Amino acid sequence: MSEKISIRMSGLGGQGAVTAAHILGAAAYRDSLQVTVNPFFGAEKRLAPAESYVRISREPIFERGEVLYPNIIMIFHPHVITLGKCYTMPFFDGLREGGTILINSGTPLDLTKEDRQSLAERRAKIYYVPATEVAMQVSGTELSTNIAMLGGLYGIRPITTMKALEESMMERFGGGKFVASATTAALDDAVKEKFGKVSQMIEKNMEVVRKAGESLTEYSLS
Amino acid sequence: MSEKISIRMSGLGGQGAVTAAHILGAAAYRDSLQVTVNPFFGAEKRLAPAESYVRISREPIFERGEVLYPNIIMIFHPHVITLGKCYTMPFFDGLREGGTILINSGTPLDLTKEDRQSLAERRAKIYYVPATEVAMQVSGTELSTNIAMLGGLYGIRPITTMKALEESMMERFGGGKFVASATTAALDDAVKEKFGKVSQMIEKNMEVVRKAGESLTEYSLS
Amino acid sequence: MNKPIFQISPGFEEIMPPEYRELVANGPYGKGFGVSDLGSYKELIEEHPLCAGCGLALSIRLALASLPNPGDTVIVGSTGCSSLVFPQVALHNIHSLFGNQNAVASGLKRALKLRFPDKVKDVVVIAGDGATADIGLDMVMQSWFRRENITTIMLDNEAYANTGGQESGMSRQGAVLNMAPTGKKFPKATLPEVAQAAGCAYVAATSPAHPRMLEKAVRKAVLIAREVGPTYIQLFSPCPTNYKFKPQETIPLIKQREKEGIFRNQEYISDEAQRFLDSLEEARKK
Amino acid sequence: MNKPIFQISPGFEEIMPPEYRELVANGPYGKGFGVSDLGSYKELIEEHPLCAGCGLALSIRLALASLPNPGDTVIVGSTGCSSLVFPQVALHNIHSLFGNQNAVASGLKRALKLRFPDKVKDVVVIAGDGATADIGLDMVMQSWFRRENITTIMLDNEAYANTGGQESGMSRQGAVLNMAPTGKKFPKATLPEVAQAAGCAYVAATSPAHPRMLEKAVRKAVLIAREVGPTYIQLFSPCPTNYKFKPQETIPLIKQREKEGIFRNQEYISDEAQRFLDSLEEARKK
Amino acid sequence: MIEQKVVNPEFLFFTAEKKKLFMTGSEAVREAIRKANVDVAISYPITPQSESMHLVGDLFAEGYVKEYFRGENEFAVMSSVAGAAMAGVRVFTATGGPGTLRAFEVFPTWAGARLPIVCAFMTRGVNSPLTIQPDTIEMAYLLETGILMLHAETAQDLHDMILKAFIVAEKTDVHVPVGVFADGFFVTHTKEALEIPEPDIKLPSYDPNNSPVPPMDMESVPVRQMRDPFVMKSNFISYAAHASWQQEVDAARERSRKYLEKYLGGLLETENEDADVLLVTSGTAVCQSREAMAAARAQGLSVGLVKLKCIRPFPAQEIKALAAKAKAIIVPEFNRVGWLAKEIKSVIDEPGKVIGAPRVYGGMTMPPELILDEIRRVSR
Amino acid sequence: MIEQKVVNPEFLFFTAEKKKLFMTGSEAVREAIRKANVDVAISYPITPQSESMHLVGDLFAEGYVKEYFRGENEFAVMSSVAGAAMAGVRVFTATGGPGTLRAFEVFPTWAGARLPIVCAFMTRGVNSPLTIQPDTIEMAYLLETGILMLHAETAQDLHDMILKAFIVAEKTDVHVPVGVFADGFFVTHTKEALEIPEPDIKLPSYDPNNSPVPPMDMESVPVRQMRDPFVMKSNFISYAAHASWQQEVDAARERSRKYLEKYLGGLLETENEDADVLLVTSGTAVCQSREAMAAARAQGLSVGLVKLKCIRPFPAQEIKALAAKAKAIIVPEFNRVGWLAKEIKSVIDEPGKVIGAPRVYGGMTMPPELILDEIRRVSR
Amino acid sequence: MYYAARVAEEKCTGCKICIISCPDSNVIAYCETKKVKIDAGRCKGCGLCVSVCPKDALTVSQD
Amino acid sequence: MYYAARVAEEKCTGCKICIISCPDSNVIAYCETKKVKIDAGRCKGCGLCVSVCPKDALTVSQD
Ligand SMILES: Cc1ncc(C[n+]2csc(CCOP(=O)(O)OP(=O)(O)O)c2C)c(N)n1
Ligand SMILES: Cc1ncc(C[n+]2csc(CCOP(=O)(O)OP(=O)(O)O)c2C)c(N)n1
Ligand code: SF4
Ligand code: SF4
Ligand code: SF4
Ligand code: SF4
Ligand code: SF4
Ligand code: SF4
Ligand SMILES: [Mg+2]
Ligand SMILES: [Mg+2]
Repeated sequence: MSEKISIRMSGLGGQGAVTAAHILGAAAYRDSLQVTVNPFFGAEKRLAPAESYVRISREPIFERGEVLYPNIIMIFHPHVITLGKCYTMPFFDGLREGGTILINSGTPLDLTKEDRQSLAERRAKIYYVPATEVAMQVSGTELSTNIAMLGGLYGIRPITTMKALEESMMERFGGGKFVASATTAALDDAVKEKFGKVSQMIEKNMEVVRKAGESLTEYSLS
Repeated sequence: MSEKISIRMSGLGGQGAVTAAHILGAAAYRDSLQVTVNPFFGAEKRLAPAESYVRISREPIFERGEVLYPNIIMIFHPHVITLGKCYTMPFFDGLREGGTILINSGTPLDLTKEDRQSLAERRAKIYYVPATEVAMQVSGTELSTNIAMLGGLYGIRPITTMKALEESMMERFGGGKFVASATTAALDDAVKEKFGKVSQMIEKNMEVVRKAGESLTEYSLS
Repeated sequence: MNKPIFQISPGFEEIMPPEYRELVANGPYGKGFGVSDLGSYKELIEEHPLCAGCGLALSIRLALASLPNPGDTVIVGSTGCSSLVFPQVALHNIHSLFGNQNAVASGLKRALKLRFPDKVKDVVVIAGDGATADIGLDMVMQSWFRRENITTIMLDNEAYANTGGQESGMSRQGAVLNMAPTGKKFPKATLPEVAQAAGCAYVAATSPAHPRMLEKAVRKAVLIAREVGPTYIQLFSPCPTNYKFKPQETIPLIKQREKEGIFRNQEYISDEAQRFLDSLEEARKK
Repeated sequence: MNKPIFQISPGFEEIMPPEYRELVANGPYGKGFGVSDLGSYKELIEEHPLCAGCGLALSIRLALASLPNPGDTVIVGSTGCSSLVFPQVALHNIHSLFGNQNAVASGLKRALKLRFPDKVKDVVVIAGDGATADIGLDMVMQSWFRRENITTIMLDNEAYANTGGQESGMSRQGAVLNMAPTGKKFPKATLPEVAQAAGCAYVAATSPAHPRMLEKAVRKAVLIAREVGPTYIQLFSPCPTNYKFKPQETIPLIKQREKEGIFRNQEYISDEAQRFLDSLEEARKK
Repeated sequence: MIEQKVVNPEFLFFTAEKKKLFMTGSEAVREAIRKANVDVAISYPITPQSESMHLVGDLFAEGYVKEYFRGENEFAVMSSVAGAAMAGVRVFTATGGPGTLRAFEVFPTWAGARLPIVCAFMTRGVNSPLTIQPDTIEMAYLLETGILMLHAETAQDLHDMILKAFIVAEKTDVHVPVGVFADGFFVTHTKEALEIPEPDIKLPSYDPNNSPVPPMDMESVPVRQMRDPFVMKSNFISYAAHASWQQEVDAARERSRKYLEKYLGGLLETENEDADVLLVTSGTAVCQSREAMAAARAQGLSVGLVKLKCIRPFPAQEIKALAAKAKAIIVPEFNRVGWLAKEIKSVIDEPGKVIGAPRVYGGMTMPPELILDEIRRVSR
Repeated sequence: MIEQKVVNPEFLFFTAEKKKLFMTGSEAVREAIRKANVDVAISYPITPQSESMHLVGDLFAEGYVKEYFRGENEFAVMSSVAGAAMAGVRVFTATGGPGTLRAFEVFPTWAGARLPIVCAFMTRGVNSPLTIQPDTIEMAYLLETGILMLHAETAQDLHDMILKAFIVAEKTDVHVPVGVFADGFFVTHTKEALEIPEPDIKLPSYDPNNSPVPPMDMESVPVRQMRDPFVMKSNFISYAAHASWQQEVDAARERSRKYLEKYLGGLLETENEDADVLLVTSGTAVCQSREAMAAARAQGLSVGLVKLKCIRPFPAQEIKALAAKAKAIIVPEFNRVGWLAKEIKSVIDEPGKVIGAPRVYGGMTMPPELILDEIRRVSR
Repeated sequence: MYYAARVAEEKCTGCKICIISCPDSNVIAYCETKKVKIDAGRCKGCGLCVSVCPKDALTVSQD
Repeated sequence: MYYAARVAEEKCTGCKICIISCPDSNVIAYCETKKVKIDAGRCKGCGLCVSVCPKDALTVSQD
């Protein structure tokens, strides 16, 4: 990787944006990259806005807090944009020149003309991935939506090795020791319930990653 | 009066040093003098130290708080010195050149040699007045000890007119509106109980003042 | 609905949000609605951000639907899950600090009495178990000791839910929660008994599993608080998120607890309060 | 008296104040003294600055004389008249802030248990009615809810006495006091009932007019607190200074209140606590 | 209620005939509240404030105050006072020292909720060790809570400032709480001469309709209205709203300057301001400084005095200008930490001029002689 | 209890082999406490502190901490912690924002009672309006409470400072409480790389016999001993004792400098200290400043950084010396009031050099770009 | 894509129990047909109503 | 000059009630004579003991 990647993940409480950020960050850390992960939330409630920020680089990273000028924006739920359920507004403003947007949706959203125009000016790339659908299809639960979103991301740009990603998931779902908020812990339990064994779950998750990577559509701004 | 008089009254809770200061201050105020009165106490308990400070002058007075350099020290109870029940120590240190000390006692106290020497150097005058005895004899209650102490003071130096003093007492014991601490209020009630009418009480008190003035003994330091 | 506060100034109808217009046209103020009317009028809550399926949200919805006079009711809340609902509630309501709800309500009620001597202004406190039985207990009890004319409703989800599921004084003994890693060491606080000992004129414990019982309790509590003295209602509804059960299990779970005798619907009413209710009933009959 | 803490280092006997030497020679530590032994040993209090004749001072004196194990008892006090006594008491004792006594005691007791697992260290809270029933009520009750092994003694003089006689929650209804210029508007708080509802294993209300009853209550309370759970004692003794009666009327006044039924000596003991006392009695007999 | 004539504030402050009285600071509080047309007063005892609030209770009994009760602790009292203020009435309370600290969390919420509460703080030292004596340390803690802070030198100031505080606090473009500080004992318990208007007049009553935030009474729009709702929205708006709300409260405080100028006659007052040495202080440290200044001038030393009447908003510009001319600035304080010296140092160009002494704490008075020593030292 | 090897503090801090970990600030607190040999920890939930104290609870369940419970509110928790400390054990707790304010009255008593409590403050904004986001305003309030104050930039700092805090706090000649401050979310919830010693070693246990004030356990002389007795004597002695006690606590704080120097490697840390423009700040404003400094230097601007690790005692002399050489001093802060800028202005010779900006509050991060703007502005 | 409750009209007796058991306001409405109707846009699919319907007239499903 | 309680020895039966009713410690002592003795230096003359003595053996007076 040549320069710092700053990622903003915006979702709703319960969708696992915070977990996705942790998995991605830990994977990068395993690949010996410099990394910080910041979750950010107000009321920790299902469907309330939840954002998470990941910064990855080969150089030391000091900065923390919200990523105001992301290279990559991941949108876990259309409501983030359509209902303004996010911490950053106007939503696309900070996206860097040549940045990437990844949206969980099967079909393109109706972006405003202004948004489309300004994104085009910045030579932004927009991708859609039906993450919830993929999660349902492959692992049988929409709770893997966040993993599918990571799959979409890796489909666009493999931020870490697959091995690191898999190990990071293992660490996250394997031990009992991971520190998560109560809401997250409750969802973790629900996820684990779905699968008999952790290994089985990781396997499914890696399949979700692959499948999601294959289900990307690029959306033309012009 | 040519210059500022600063008086420190030291007594024990329940002896009325605070009340005496208020009466004296109000009398001076009636005589159109400048005056401030500061009571000072810690735990407001019977027999706990209680001090009160009166500053009287023809010129404006700004200063407040304890009188550190008094012209006059009034000691309402020997324990003030003998048991150190006071706010100022070493007790006589601040007395001004040529200052006056008035002690409630029938017989001279056993002052330390150092005290006697340093007081002599400052040309201090020491007076004794058996204030509690006078109070008992004249008004039949030791609760008038504070009035007797004022009597002793006026015997040494008539700080205000007698008329102002009498009116001030009238105001203090007459209305029901005087603001006093609970302990003081309780004692007030006890005092009032003693006398049928306020006027009778004031009359007795004025007699206490006169009698005390006559019962002074000067104590020679040499 | 004659109070000008509920009317939209002429000419402004268009620009008001549709929910607001609906509220004005079809809200519950001054209508004497109750729980049975739910589903047929525009309610006081306009969407809320609590977890989907939260029984505490249901408790609030039912409690608000049970208010005898929403048009003149001011709510005092406290920090906690419930405080996320109140910005969405079409009543004047206060959030001050975590736990000081009954002190705020005491000042509020007394001041409202001064300003509106001829009107009834109900002051209803709605707060979590942590706010009521832990951090705010002194102020809650003193408002009872002082016989303030306010109703206190505790939303008992058996945890500090909004901060991520810590043990509260209302958690059951043995419950393993955050900050109680080896299980809670002491029993659930007996607030209804304490309330009674502290001078409440009316005390009830019930749950959203019994909407009509809940409604009766709230109505009685608010009416009695107006004239007789402080009243207390405890609404039981464990937090699914933090106790990790499915929201749809909430009501079966409450009923199961009832069967096991772990939770008891209770009601206490002082003689004076009963006489007062009887007199209202008399008056109504005439 | 073998604990080195009670011995004067050899050679220093001369320079220690006589009161201290007397205490070492003739104090109550480890002697099993009680109220009946007063007058025949050097007491724990060395003069106190409370008002002459104050019944609260008598309550403290009797309570200290009733401690089953003064040599290993730590007192936690609070701001108020009583706090003026404690600097004069020959026990380790803490003054922290007004009203936080039971919270301080909770931390203290748990830490002492850690440090001295094989020793009994009694922690006894002694504080005013304002400290206990008003400003500190939350912390008092939570220590009960949490079942802390501490004894709480309230000195009920029916007022904030140390600040000059203001109405407290324990003042009687109608009492005209500072800050209650038109008379207190609500009844005396019913702390014994509240204590029982809050989980105390032993609750007693009595007064210094019954020194032996007081002694029994304190002994039971301290012993039960060691093993069973929190205990509460309320000692009634109105403040003569602020209620403006003569100190020597204190005891007749208390007895009169008893006759009128205004004050009631009460005792409540949980079954578990009773069984524990019985077992102690058994053991003693053997 | 007692019959009193409602007069306009300016008349009460400046025009009404005054009577001379000899009374304590606590009594001066009573006389202020007697004329302040207060609706609700809530009390909790603490030395040296108790007497003031006893006297306010007497006013309630006499019918000058409409509602009054004793709360259960200071945190609760300050919360109840907030509840009453939100209901749209004029409220008063007082506390000091440990009471101030016990209630601490509430003060920033008063400011944030734009409540025009007037609270008298009778300053006292704080634990540990326990003390009940004068000390202004609590002011250091309150500096950034968002309340306006006036500091009385005398009982006269205390009386006047309380009355004026209501009027400033309630201006629509201000509408924030005001703390009136008076040094315990030195002001509360000292008996001195005052000149105050007769008690048969009073301020106009508080009009909640002039409030920039509507009262919580279900009488005003919008119906869906919460005091303190921002974070609840959990999005960017909440941050922006929070930040801008803080700015608005700041701005409201700044807007109070013009009213403070008008009613107090300036945020500070000077005497011999062109002197070489300036004594700059507030509260009863001013009284002591006056004595020291008189003595020093009698000895031919060039000494002036700057009395700060208002600590928040801070008269930074005024002080900066005065400091520029002086050779040395002595800041006597009744506390250990020297918060006022720090304030002053941080707003002037040459903080090296500031002498943060004498500092007296622990309960004793500040002998003018100590100030004189400093004057002599710097005048050498 | 879990078996761990007791090592001497210097070994643990400087010599012990370190392992790399990727974790949050909250987890870093757990790892510090795991090795801190804590006897009693008491908790009360508040965002963003809760997770730390959950984790400390887990340590209790695992046997690393001997006693742990949830208190009823922060005032009570801080009181219980004081009670435990007086009994002669090592205690830990944490809070933040409103929790800090709720407990406010207790902090000066910790200092006054010479209790070596270590408390982590996870800073957050305070009401009204309610916010749960990062803001360092509570530090402004705590400056004069008498506790030592360390401010962590990163999770690494937080971990290290907590462990070192115990050792400094417990020195006989110091023996005062230490607050370790970390910016909520920015440190507590951020996951980053740390290097920390293995968990099989721990600090020596607290020895109450080294305390300058004996524990309350009826095991040490004198028998007649009260914590906090002074005012009770009600006489001159009480004043003198009170004043001199305050001086002694002050002095104890000053005496901590030598230990802080030793363990923290200085109260502050500099980078390019001879630059024209110095960024002087603490906490996560330092991280943001590092980014800004890097960007500015890349653009050829002369910028240095002063990271303040310790706010109390304040490194006044060090800052004064550094400031003398700089042309401008930029103080970025995460609060509205700018308490750090004020501190700095009050100790340097030319406060006019200080730029109290950017200030961010309301919950958002401080974009390094804003700091860069200030650098550019002053470098012009 | 999102879950919501649906009514099997034929089973519903209009007893309103579901209405008063839904944690969200104005989701289930009572119709003139004496049956209930669910606003799928507001329904959060939590299933509380399902757990109380005495007639098993409710289910939660994805649209 | 100061008030203190005094015992009329002939009346005193040594019942100790006064001892346990005195608010001050070590003022009233129990003697070998099975009567009580008052330390006038410590006695505050409050009269509490007087109010409880069943034998009217106590009085408060000035020395
Ligand atoms: C003084 C203070 N301490 C702690 C908090 C953090 N806090 C906010 S809500 C909450 C829990 C509320 O619990 P509860 O009252 O039971 O309501 P719930 O969230 O369970 O509905 C806590 C601990 C705070 N806001 N203020
Ligand atoms: C936070 C705080 N508020 C108020 C006070 C003032 N204060 C000290 S003692 C006291 C009254 C104590 O009353 P109580 O507990 O009944 O004890 P008593 O003096 O009656 O024995 C008060 C109000 C204080 N010290 N701290
Ligand atoms: S956390 Fe629990 S109580 Fe709070 S909204 Fe979610 S489900 Fe309801
Ligand atoms: S004020 Fe009352 S309670 Fe306090 S010491 Fe005096 S008599 Fe006793
Ligand atoms: S509960 Fe079932 S039967 Fe009753 S109204 Fe609802 S859907 Fe119809
Ligand atoms: S699923 Fe939940 S939200 Fe939807 S109607 Fe049923 S109870 Fe209401
Ligand atoms: S009470 Fe009376 S009879 Fe009994 S011991 Fe005392 S003096 Fe003697
Ligand atoms: S008069 Fe009072 S102090 Fe003296 S012995 Fe009797 S009870 Fe004790
Ligand atoms: Mg709860
Ligand atoms: Mg009392």
